[in-house]
Amino acid sequence: MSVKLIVGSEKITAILSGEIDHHSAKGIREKIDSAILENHPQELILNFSQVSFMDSSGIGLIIGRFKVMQEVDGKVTIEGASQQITKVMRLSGIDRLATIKN
Amino acid sequence: MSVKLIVGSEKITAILSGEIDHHSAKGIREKIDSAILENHPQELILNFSQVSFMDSSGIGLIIGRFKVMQEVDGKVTIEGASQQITKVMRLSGIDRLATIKN
Amino acid sequence: MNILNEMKIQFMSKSVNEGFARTAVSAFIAQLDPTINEIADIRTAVSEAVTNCVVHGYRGTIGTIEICVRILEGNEVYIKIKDKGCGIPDIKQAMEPLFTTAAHEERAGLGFAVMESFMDKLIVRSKVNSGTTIIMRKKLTSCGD
Amino acid sequence: MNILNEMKIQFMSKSVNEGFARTAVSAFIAQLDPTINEIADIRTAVSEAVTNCVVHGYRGTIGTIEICVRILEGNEVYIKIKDKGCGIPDIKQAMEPLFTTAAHEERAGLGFAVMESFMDKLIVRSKVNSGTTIIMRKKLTSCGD
Ligand SMILES: Nc1ncnc2c1ncn2[C@@H]1O[C@H](COP(=O)(O)OP(=O)(O)O)[C@@H](O)[C@H]1O
Ligand SMILES: Nc1ncnc2c1ncn2[C@@H]1O[C@H](COP(=O)(O)OP(=O)(O)O)[C@@H](O)[C@H]1O
Repeated sequence: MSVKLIVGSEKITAILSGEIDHHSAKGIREKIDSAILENHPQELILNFSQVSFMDSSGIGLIIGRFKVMQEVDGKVTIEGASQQITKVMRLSGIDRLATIKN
Repeated sequence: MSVKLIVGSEKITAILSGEIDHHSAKGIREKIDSAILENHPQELILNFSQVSFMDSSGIGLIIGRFKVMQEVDGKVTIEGASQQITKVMRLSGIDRLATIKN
Repeated sequence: MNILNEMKIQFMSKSVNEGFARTAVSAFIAQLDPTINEIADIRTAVSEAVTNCVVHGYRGTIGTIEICVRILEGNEVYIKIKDKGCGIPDIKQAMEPLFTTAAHEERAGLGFAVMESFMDKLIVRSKVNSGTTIIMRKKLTSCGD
Repeated sequence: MNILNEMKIQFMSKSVNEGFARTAVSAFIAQLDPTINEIADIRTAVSEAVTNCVVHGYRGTIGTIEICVRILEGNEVYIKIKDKGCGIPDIKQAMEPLFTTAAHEERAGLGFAVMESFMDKLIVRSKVNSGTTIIMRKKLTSCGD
């Protein structure tokens, strides 16, 4: 699992790759949060196009980042989720918190 | 595991793919042998470029085909073996029975 | 129901083993030649159940997690995942979507919801201070050889 | 030697499980971040030992094969593979390269040679009518986290 962060003046794009589970979520969370708190972006884009697996720990991760972004008055956008990941997301009603793009 | 056979007038090329172990060797053996006995080629080319794994069952498979080719006065050529497979082959002294190309 | 093939694994409840567990189960089930979606469903359900043993069952300690996988006649997969951890006091409540006792750790409360929706059958047995056993079944549409 | 992580698997001695066994072992060892060559060496050695249980140990019958894998301090992997099959009457002879009791089935007699050359250490224990246990160790150059 790895996260690559692209930090712009108004948005941060987090390119996630590998498998997102309870084990890997912690490291991802820490990296993204420190970038948010440093840059106060208006938008956090979570790019899942290189994620091969995600379970409900990933939903916790997205909801958690949604809350952090709320604190800095920003929004969350999700892009590039595979069919397996979309299926997990659909169960969670996360589309009410974040914009989901293909 | 699968075998694709290209049957020419004088040679047969067997394009192996997937994992070669004791479990998969039987099916490969049967396919190749029936093509040899039907066509009596002068050369059998075993192409390993799409083989992701091989253990010593694969050595047994090559030696066995060498013996069948001897019966029809033909030879065996090995091509496209990865580093892992080459390492297994090197242990076996199989280079005295077959021509090994890269 | 006839058991055509069976494997069991036991491992320490370390989070690094969550990935091992789902890969081991899917490697065993590969013999049924499942579709990509079927394998993804099973991997995800197994990951949820194993994570629950690590996060909840053995919270703060290291215990042993056991998995048993059976290939049953009729292209059906049986998976049992068991811990000897703290147990669940109210199973009905625990299974409600979004219910979690670990919200502060960013648990979403969706583990059981994923297991239920991705598998055909889910049975949860638990006893406080004794442990939790999850049994899941799924019939595959694919044909093994 | 301190055990940092451990898993055990048991499965039926069906040839279809040979692939499962090597994938399960390599999935567990992945946590050490091994090189591609190290993983390939271990996969191959495990495949040899498991195949021997299927082909020789339980010849013509179905028994249980047990594997135990440990991650030891100092980036070392310990692998034990055990059957309760027919056993080996003469271990020294069995370990000689090219020796096989199943040449007619295209066995090359190189299983032990592969295990010895691909792993750092190989111990073979066997008793006729009681079974065979293989213990292998390999120190990885890579650094896990
Ligand atoms: N193996 C277990 N041992 C103890 N408690 C468990 C176990 N599995 C689940 N639970 C309880 O059930 C609740 C709901 O589980 P779940 O739906 O998987 O959501 P989550 O894991 O996100 O909390 C957990 O928060 C926990 O209290
Ligand atoms: N688990 C086992 N149980 C019984 N006999 C075994 C076992 N493993 C190896 N042997 C014996 O040792 C011989 C040599 O084994 P090996 O070097 O792996 O070559 P091969 O498997 O190709 O025969 C086998 O032919 C068999 O007689």
